Amino acid sequence: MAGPMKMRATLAGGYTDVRVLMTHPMTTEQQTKGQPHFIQNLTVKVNGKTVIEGEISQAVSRNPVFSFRLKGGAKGDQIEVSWLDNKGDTNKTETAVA
Amino acid sequence: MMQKRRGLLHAAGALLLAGLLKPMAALAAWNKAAFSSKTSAEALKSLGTPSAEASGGILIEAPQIAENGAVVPIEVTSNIPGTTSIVVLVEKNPYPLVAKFEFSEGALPFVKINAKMGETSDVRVIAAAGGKHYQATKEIKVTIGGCGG
Amino acid sequence: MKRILACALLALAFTPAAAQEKSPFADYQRMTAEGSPVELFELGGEELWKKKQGPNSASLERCDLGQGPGVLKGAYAALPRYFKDVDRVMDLETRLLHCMTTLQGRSAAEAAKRVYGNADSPSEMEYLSAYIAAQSRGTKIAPGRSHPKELAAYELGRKLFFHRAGAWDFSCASCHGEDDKRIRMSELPVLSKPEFARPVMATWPAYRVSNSQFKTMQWRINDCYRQMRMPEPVFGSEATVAMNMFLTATAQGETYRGPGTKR
Amino acid sequence: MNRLLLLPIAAALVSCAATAPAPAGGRPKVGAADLDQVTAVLRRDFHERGQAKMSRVELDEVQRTCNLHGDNPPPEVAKRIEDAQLKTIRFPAGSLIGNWKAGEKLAQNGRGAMWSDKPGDGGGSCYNCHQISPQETSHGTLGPSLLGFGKKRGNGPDMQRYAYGKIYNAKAYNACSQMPRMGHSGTLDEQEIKDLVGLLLDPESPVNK
Repeated sequence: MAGPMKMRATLAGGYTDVRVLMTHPMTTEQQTKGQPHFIQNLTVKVNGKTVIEGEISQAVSRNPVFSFRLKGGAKGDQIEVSWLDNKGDTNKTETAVA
Repeated sequence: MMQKRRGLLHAAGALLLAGLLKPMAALAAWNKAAFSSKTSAEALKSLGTPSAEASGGILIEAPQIAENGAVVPIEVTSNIPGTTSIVVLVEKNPYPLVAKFEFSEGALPFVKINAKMGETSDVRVIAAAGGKHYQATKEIKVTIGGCGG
Repeated sequence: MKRILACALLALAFTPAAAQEKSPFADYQRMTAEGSPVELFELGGEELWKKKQGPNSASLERCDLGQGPGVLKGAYAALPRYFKDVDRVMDLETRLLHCMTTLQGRSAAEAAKRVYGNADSPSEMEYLSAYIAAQSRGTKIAPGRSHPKELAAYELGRKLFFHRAGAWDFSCASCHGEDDKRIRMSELPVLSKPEFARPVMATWPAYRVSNSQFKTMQWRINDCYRQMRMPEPVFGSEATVAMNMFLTATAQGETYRGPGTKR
Repeated sequence: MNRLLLLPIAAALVSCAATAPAPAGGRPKVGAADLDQVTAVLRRDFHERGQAKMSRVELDEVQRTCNLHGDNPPPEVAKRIEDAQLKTIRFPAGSLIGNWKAGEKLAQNGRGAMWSDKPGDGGGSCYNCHQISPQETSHGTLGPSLLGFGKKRGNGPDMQRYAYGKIYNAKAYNACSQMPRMGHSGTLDEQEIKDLVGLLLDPESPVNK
C-alpha cells in the first residue's frame, strides 16, 4: 500500500510552482542486496494533459520531494502528479492551483 | 465469443487488482540500459546523447558542501530556448544516471530534486534543445557529519 | 534596573553585528529544509490524533496538552510545563503517553513499547510529535517558568547538563560547552547559552536526512546519553523531562518554526 | 545612540516585559549534596542496556572532583588527581609504536563502549575531536590538532610514553581533561593504543609527512 503524498501548487510570478512530496523507501541494490525498491516513472498533468514525464532511479533520496514549474497557469487549474515504482505500486495526488 | 472475452477481461482485472499482474510497469518507458550504466559516458550513449556542448545556459543550484550524501538538493534551470529534456547525473555514483525529465508544452525546463551521492563528485546536467545537446557540471563536496556513532 | 539592562543586552545580541558568520553548511541546511518531506509526517500525525484506539476505542482529540482539551494551537511551544492532574512536569511525549493511557485506556507498557521508530515504520510518538509541533509554528517558545516544580525541573536539567559521569567522563557540556567547536564537520551549539539554544529548540523535533527518520526530543536526549557512554535514560522519566525543560527554557522567547529538517 | 539602534532595544524591552528573559543557563555551583541528588536521579531514571551497566552512573574520584570544581580544580587538587591517575597506567615494555595503518582505522572509528556496541568493538573516535592526518578534512576541533605530532616532538621513549599514557588515561596529565580515559575505561586495549601511538609518532605515518 503506497504511503501518503502531499502537493502544493501556487502561482508565483508568471509560472505555477508545484512542490510534491512522496512517501517511498527508494532503496538501492546495495541496501537490499539486489532487491531495490524505487519509483521509476513520474507524470505531471495539468487539467488532464501530461506536461512533464520523469524517469527516476534508486539514486533519488528516500521520501522524494520534487519541485516543478508550469508555464503561466491560473487559479483552479487541476494539477495531478502520479508515480509508478519498479514493483508495480502506484500512487497519485491532485490539487487545484491556489 | 463476447461472453468469453468479457470473462477473460474480468479475470485479468481481478488479477490486476490483486497486484499479481504488473499493470503499467511494462508499458511506461524506463531506460533500463541507461540507468544500469556504470559510467556517465555509457549512460549518455544509452540515452542517445553521446556528445553535448558546454553551455552557460544551464544553471545548477546546489550546496558547495553537503553535510550528508543521503539527501543532496539539486536545482536545475535551463535557459536554452526550446529545451525539451533535462538529464541529471552524479559522476562518481555506482550508477551515475539519477533522473531524466521531459518537458512538453505547459512546463518550464526546471526541476529540483534530492539526490543521493556516495562521495564528493561532479554533478553533470544535459539539456536537449532544438535537436542538440548541451551540458554543465558542478562539484559538490560530501562530508561525514556527526560522531560516526 | 538589572532586568532592564538584561533586556537591553538581549536586544543588542540580535542586531546584525552579532550574527554569527555563515557556516559552510548554511546553503545545504536551507535547501534541504526547503525540499523536506517532513510534512508527510505531519499528515501521519494528524491521522493518529484522530484515530480511535485502545480498549476505550477513543482518539486523542480530547487530550489536554496544557491549553485545554484538544487545543493544539501553540501547545507545543508552551511545553514542558506543570500539569495539575498528575502533579508533575511533562513534555509533549510524556503528556501524549498520559492521554494514551487515560483517554484510550491503553496500558503505559503497551503505549510506550515502541516509542522510537525507524525509516520503514515511524513510531506513533514521532508522527504525533510532527503534527503537534507544526501547530506551534509562529508561536514564541514559552515553557512553564512559574510553578515550583517547573523551576525545580529547570534546575535539575541544568545540573544534569554539566554533570560528568559514565565510561568516558562526559557531560553534555563536554561537547556542547565551548563556542565554535565541531565534532567531525558538525558544528556544536553551546546549548546552555540562549543565542545557541534558540535556533536548535525552534527546530526540534525534526526530520533527519541522514537516515530519513523523524526524531523527537526524547530520542534526541536518549541518543546523546548513548553517545556519552551512559546507561539508557527511561523514556519520559523526570531526568529526560528536566533536560528538555532546561534546553527549552534556555531558548525561551524564540519563535518556534519546526518541525525542522536536519542532517 | 542613533535612532536605528534604539528601535531593537525598545522592541526588546516590550517583548521582555511580556516574557521573562531566558534564565542565565550557565554552569551551576554544585556541592556534594547536589552530586548525590543528581546521582540518585540517574540511579532512578536510567537503566542498564547492553554493555552500559548502571555502575556507570557512580562517580569516581576524578568525576566527583571535576564536577565539584566545575572542571577547574585548584592546582594541588589537580596534582593529586593526576598523580593517582598516572599510577593506573600499565606501560607495556619495549617500543610503544604500533602499526600506524591500524591506528588510522581506529582513529576513524566513532564507535566503542556504547550500549549499541559489542564489548571490545569500536575505536578511539579520535577524528571526532582532533585533526590527525592531513588527508582527513572531516575532523573535529574540540581537541588540539595533532598534525606533525611526531615530526615536531620526536619519537623517543619519553614521547612514546607520553603519547601512550595520554591515550590510556588523559587525566594523568590534565586532571579534568574532556578527553576520555580510553585505556582505563577498557575501550582500547594495549595493541590498539600502540597502533594509535604509531599513527602519531611513526615517521611513515601521514601525520608526519
